Amino acid sequence: MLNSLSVLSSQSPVVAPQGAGDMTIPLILVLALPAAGAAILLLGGRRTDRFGHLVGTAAALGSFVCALVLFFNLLGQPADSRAIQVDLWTWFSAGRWQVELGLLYDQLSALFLLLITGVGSLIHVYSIGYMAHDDRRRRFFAYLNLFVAAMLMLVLASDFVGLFLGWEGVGLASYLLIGFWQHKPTAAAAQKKAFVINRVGDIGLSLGISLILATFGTTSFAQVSELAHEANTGVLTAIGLLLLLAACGKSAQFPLQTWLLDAMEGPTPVSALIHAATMVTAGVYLIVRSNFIFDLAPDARSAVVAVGTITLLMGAAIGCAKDDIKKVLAGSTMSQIGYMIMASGLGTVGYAFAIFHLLTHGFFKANMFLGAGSVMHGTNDDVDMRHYGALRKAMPVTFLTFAMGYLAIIGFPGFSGFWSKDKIIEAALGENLLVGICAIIGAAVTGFYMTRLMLMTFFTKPRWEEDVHPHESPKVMTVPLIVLAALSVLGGLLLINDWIVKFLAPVVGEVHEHHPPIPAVAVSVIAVLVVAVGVALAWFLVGKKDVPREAPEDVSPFVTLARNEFFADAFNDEVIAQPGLKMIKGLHAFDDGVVDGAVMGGASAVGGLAEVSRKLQNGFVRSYALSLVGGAVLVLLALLVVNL
Amino acid sequence: MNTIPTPQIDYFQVAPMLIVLGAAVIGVLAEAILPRRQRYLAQVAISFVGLLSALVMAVFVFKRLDPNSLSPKRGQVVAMGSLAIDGPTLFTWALVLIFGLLALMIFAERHLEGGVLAFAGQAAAMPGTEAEREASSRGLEHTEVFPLLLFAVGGMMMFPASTDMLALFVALEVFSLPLYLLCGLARRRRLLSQEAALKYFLLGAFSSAFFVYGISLVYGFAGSMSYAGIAQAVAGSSDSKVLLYGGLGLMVAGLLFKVGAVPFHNWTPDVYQGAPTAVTAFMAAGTKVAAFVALLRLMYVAFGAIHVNWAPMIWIVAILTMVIGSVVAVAQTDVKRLLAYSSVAHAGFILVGLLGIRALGEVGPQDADGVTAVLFYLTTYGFMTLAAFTIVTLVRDANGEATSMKHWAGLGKKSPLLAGVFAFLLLAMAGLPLTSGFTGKWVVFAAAMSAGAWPLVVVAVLISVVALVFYIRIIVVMFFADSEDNGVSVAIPSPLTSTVIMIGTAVTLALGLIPGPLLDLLSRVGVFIR
Amino acid sequence: MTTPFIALSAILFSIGAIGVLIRRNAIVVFMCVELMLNATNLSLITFARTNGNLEGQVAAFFVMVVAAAEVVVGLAIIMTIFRTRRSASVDDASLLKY
Amino acid sequence: MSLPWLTILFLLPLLGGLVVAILPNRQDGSAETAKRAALLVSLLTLVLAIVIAVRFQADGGYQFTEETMWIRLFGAHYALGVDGLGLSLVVLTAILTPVVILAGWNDGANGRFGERAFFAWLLILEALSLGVFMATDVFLFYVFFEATLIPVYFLVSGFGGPDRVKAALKFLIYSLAGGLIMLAGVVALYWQSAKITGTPTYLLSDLANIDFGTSVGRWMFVAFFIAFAIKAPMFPVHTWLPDTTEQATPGTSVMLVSVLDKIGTFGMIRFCLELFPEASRWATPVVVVLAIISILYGALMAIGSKDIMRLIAYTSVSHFGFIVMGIFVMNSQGLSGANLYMFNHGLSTAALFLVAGYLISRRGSALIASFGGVEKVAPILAGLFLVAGLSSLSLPGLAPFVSEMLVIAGSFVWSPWAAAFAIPAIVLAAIYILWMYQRVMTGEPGEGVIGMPDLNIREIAAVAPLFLLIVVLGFFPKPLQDVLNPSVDHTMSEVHLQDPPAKVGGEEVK
Repeated sequence: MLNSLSVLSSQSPVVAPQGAGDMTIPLILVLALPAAGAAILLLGGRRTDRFGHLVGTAAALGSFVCALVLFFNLLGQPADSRAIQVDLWTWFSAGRWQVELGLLYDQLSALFLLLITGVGSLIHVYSIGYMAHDDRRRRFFAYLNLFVAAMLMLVLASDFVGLFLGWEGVGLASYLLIGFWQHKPTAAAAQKKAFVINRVGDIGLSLGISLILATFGTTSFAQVSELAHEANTGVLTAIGLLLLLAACGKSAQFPLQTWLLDAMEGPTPVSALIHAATMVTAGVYLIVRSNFIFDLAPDARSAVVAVGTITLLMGAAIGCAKDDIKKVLAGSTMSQIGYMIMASGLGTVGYAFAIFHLLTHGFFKANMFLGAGSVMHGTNDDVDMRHYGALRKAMPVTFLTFAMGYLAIIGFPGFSGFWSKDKIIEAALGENLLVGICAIIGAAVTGFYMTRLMLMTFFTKPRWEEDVHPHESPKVMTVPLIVLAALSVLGGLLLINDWIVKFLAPVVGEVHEHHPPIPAVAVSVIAVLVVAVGVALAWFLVGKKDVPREAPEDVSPFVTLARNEFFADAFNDEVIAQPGLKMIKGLHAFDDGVVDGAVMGGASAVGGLAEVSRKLQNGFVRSYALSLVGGAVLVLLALLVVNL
Repeated sequence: MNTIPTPQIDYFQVAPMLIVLGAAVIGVLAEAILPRRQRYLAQVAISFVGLLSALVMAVFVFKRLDPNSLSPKRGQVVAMGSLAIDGPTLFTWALVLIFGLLALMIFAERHLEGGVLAFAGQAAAMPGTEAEREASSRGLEHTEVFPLLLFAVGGMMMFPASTDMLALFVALEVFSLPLYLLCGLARRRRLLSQEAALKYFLLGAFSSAFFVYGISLVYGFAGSMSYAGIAQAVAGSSDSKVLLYGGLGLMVAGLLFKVGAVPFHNWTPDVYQGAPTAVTAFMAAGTKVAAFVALLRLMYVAFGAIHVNWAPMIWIVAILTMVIGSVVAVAQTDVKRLLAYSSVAHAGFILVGLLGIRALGEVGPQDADGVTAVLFYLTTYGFMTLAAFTIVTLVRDANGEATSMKHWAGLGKKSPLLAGVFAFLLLAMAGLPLTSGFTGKWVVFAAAMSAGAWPLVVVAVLISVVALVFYIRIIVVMFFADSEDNGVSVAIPSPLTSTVIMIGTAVTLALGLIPGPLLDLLSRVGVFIR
Repeated sequence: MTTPFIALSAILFSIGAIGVLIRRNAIVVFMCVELMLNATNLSLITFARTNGNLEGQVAAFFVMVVAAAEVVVGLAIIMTIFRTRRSASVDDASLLKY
Repeated sequence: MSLPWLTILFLLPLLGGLVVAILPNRQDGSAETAKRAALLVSLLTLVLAIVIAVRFQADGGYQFTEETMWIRLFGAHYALGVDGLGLSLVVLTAILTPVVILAGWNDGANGRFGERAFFAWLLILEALSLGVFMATDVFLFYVFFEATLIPVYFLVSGFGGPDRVKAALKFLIYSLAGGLIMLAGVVALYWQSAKITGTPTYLLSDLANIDFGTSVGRWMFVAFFIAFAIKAPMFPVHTWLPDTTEQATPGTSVMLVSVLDKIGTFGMIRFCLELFPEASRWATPVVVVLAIISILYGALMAIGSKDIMRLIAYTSVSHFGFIVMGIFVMNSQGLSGANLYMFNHGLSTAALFLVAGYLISRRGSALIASFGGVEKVAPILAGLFLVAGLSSLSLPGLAPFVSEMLVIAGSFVWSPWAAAFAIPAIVLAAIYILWMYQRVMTGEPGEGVIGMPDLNIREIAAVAPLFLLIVVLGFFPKPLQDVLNPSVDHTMSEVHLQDPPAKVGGEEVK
């Protein structure tokens, strides 16, 4: 059924950047500032403890300023010559292959740059307050800067290998930050899990790059996009599937989704920045960036859509069942990224909307995560929503900003999420009815779980522990919340006059004819109604009842399934980890016994033979004489048998 | 039937041998004439002068060979066709004489036994009796060992030079008989020494009987005792060759006994262990050289034409020798005995080199052929084994030499220099590069491979791995085993012994680093005259 | 014909060899070796006859001389052993082994 | 070019080592003088190596060549020379030796022999290793190849863990067994070169022009390959490596794994490929399969290792699998990746061994289970450990990434299946490194870890150059590639190989 996706645009745009000219320095600075920040803070060690957070924040802000300079410069250029490139140096070469390390700044990167540095800066500011009491704050900022630098590398790279550099850089930063509180065994386990599962995705990226190299002899976006139509569809499909695997790992898509919920072990600003707003959307970026491949590989796109659809439902379901506020948000993130992935799988009609949703999601999800952080900050770092309740009075700013995010995510008309999600549902319905229906169901479920979260946290009766005294967070934390809340509300402005679609068209291609089967207005109405049903359901199931402090055990199998994240971890453990460890144990036995044993056994055999044969030397002359006679006979036989 | 002609002997050519035998006779006379106290000095002097002048003489003779000419006749057959004075002979002579000189030095060592020789004070006195104690307290010595050494050296010179089966037999006995006696003359552990002598003697005599019976059969086939005659008969005759192969087999058995090849090797460990260490050192180096060159000459000159026919037999023996020698050595716990097994294993490797025989036309003037290979290997092995056994004489406890391996534990701490040198020699025996052992191995392998015997080389290579194990075991014991205080110490010898160790080690190193000149020399002169 | 002589010599040689293998007394063992040498002498002389030259006969003399020399050395060794151990059995001299 | 640069480079550490061995201890019995002398010698050697590297012109051929007849009968020469590959490994050796000396400043104290011996052996080992990489004569190479075993043997069995004597013996036997098998091949080279050209020769330049014929060439290839496979080490002849590194001091392990084991892969390129091109192509499928097994097997074994040093050893088995695969996939990408990998692996494994060594020396145990929470008490140590580990798992931005990427892509060109089978190793690598990090560094510090001091200046200074290089070469491997790639091209032409053309965009891409 998914195969009915059509190739809408036979010719994807070619990436044809120009020299960077004046913009070379800002372009390099945008990346270099956070990188330098990270280096200074890491190498400076304890000497930089006192002002480390300031250096880190300044680096992020400086980077943001550069991004703005670049963006306005870009807006000043004609639409078809907005892409610029800085070639730094030849990274490596072999035979005919040559991989350049370069920065490509075009419309797509521009938006990402703003999101990363903008939201990134806000989160830096927020973290000054959030991490104020952590004696390793300097290191935290170092890692944050490292993350920003890597993420910028990811979206600025001018070729796939450069992208891989950023890709793994953000993975490393994510690893370091998830496990920032390493003394917690859960955090340590989560960080490793995140990295390892991401590595599974990297298999896709590594092999994808290999296949690209083998096919095109180059990995630069410019050259590959130029040559892509010459390659045969099978190869392109393979590349597409491999890239999808990579995207699944980084963006926590089915079947590599399990790490994201565990990643909530990291400090909340990390969850906001990395595991909501930016890094986890890298998969979407990868697919959109590789549009020249996916456009020519409809089968690969079908797979992308399928993965996105499955994940959006899965994430939503998990969001409904969790009591941990961050995990609900994480499930939600999975689900929302599912939307984006699905949209990007739709091809040219979807790319722009995928990015649009990515941006709005970046705003409102960061907002909500930071809000959740603020809540935790006020409740002794408790994350269990069953221990909250009625916090709206204790933390009015947090509540109000969170509410903006809430309205945005459920798609309340007028809020940013409404516009972006609506467009995706519309596009999905246009391409495939089933996918569209799934998207609509997802929207309803979103309405349910987000309402549940709102109710359990800010409404209903207080269920705090004795010693918890909820209080509002300091200004340094609330100001970023307010800014993000404003963005969550206003993000939809980007769609005015289809601005974002037109803006991105030179990169992702333009849809010329698009006739949705159902009128757009009808889709919006349906979506809003469905969400309303979800919200109402939550109101009746959660808002009208008392929320028990302990999670009830006697729940339906469906809830159990969702609570346990569809038993994906159990599956991985039972099917991969445990047998794997058993096999490794077996291998060790094999190594000691068979591989080493063969050689060592040979050695002892020689030793044994030596012991036996030395007994032949029994000290009796007459037996020596016998051996002498035997020798003579042997010699004679050898001579006579051979010769006569 | 015919008249017996007056023997024509070119005395200049055989002078080195005659000098040694003459010195030996003088030594016997000196033993009879001189008072006991003067004998030691006189005997050492006679032997030294004899050996040295023989060596000088050998060099003179060698010069006359004109080794630089590439003409086929390098050397000549003298003494009525019974001795060949050619490149290999003279090289062997020089070698045997040098080994003789080195052996003389360790024979003459008196520091280790408190001012007397390491030989029995009075062989006739029974062990553990009053007579023995008295002989000991009076400081009696058997200075007869020096003439015996000279006789053995003389025999060893004649053996490889023989181009006549009768001369070969006589030479064999001339060098064997003194050795039988020397083996039984240890000052300490006399029971073992006597037993060694008995075993060596009985088995030696037994093998001589085979050898001489083989001679008679070959003579029956060829109608001549001389190699030239045999070669002619072998190449020409179309008679039944049962006599030939029977005789060849028995002769080879006798010679293989002398070189200690399996399964004729059983005497080697027992005799090497029981004999006075100085004698063992000399036997290991000298006998091997003399016997191998004799074997080489016999096989190449007399039976060279049928080398394809006898090669399989040597293959079998070579493999057996390498395998048994190396494998059994692994289980040894006595250093001397271990070195004896190592000597067996080395005999196997030399046999591999022996198989480097190729048809005459195939061997280029600069090729590593069997003769070059074997001569080179013998040189390297002789020096290292002499030095190694000499070192054994220095590790002592209250009962004399402490040869049990557990006594060697921690030697690296007690005497790093000695242990280091010994380790170096062991590594050389194992064939590690930068030692002569490696070059030696390489050259025998190259010779065998060039003759197409590559499977044998592969076997040899694999066996070498086993051989490594036991050499390294000694190193481990010396350097890495903890020694309880077992009263073992390293004796400080006189310069005589030190010199031997030094020379042996230096040659081992030198031939590892710059073997080129010697190899070039050997490849030029290493051709038997026929 | 000479075959019987050769056969005889072979038989003598074998008897000697077997004697070495089965007799314990060192002296007897040694005598067996002498028997083998004499078998050799017989064959040498026979072959000298067949071949029509003197070398074999000369060789026989040499073998005799060598045998005599061996006796000297051998008896000396056997004597010392006998004196120490009060036994001339070759099987008793088996301290050196393995 | 009158100075015999390479001979000087070889003699400097050799004589230095001998001098260090005989320098007297100070009056208080410390070997400080000797240690400083050793460091000085190694630094001088490094300077000399750098001078040579600077003067080197990357043109694919051998430079600084010296050639003197050594043993005429064998056709053996004292012939030295470096091409890009040789030079890179020479420089690697020269870099690592001072690092090891400084990092292992006190490692010699508890050995069987004095401290002086430790440093003297190290320098001698450096000299011989340099010799191996500089020899352009097979016989000379073989001599150096075997000679390196002696210093290593004494370093392992003299200094390190309680079972070191046994481990050293195992190492020695394995290596010598390989060496002897190779000896058969070396002798066969003599035989064949004498037979084919009339005069025996061991000069690489002469041998490369000889066509040995199919069956002989293959046999000789096998003889050489087995030796190099043991050295490298590859499955199934790898078991000596974990045993050895478990017992040896970290410095020794570095010299062993980062330098000496490279001889194996170096030899595969220099001898297997260049001398026996036909046989190499013939053997490729088998070798690649073995390499893939090594890659996965090493990684899996590393995951299950309980001892840090053993774990690192198994990671090397895996990495060497990659190198070998790169060599035998027969295209310039794989080969270039393999060449680069040899250098980078040297750096990253050295860093890992040395930092792990710091860690172990503080705890007195190498068992992973005896650690936990180190990060909290010794953050610098933990940080360096992590970076070293990340470079071992080929994180982009660190040196080994480029090489691993090239090897994978190169093998992909040869056969997508090869790459597909090898690729799970990148996940396994993440598991073995990060799981180890998790168990050792994270959590609350336990007994024996509390109070553990962080790294001191000397320790940081020793490994700092490694980390610097790892990062710099991660982003800018060009200088190294400029040296290596011409020799890759040279090797490719020796093997008569050309890269398959790109499937798309037929014209030369830049």
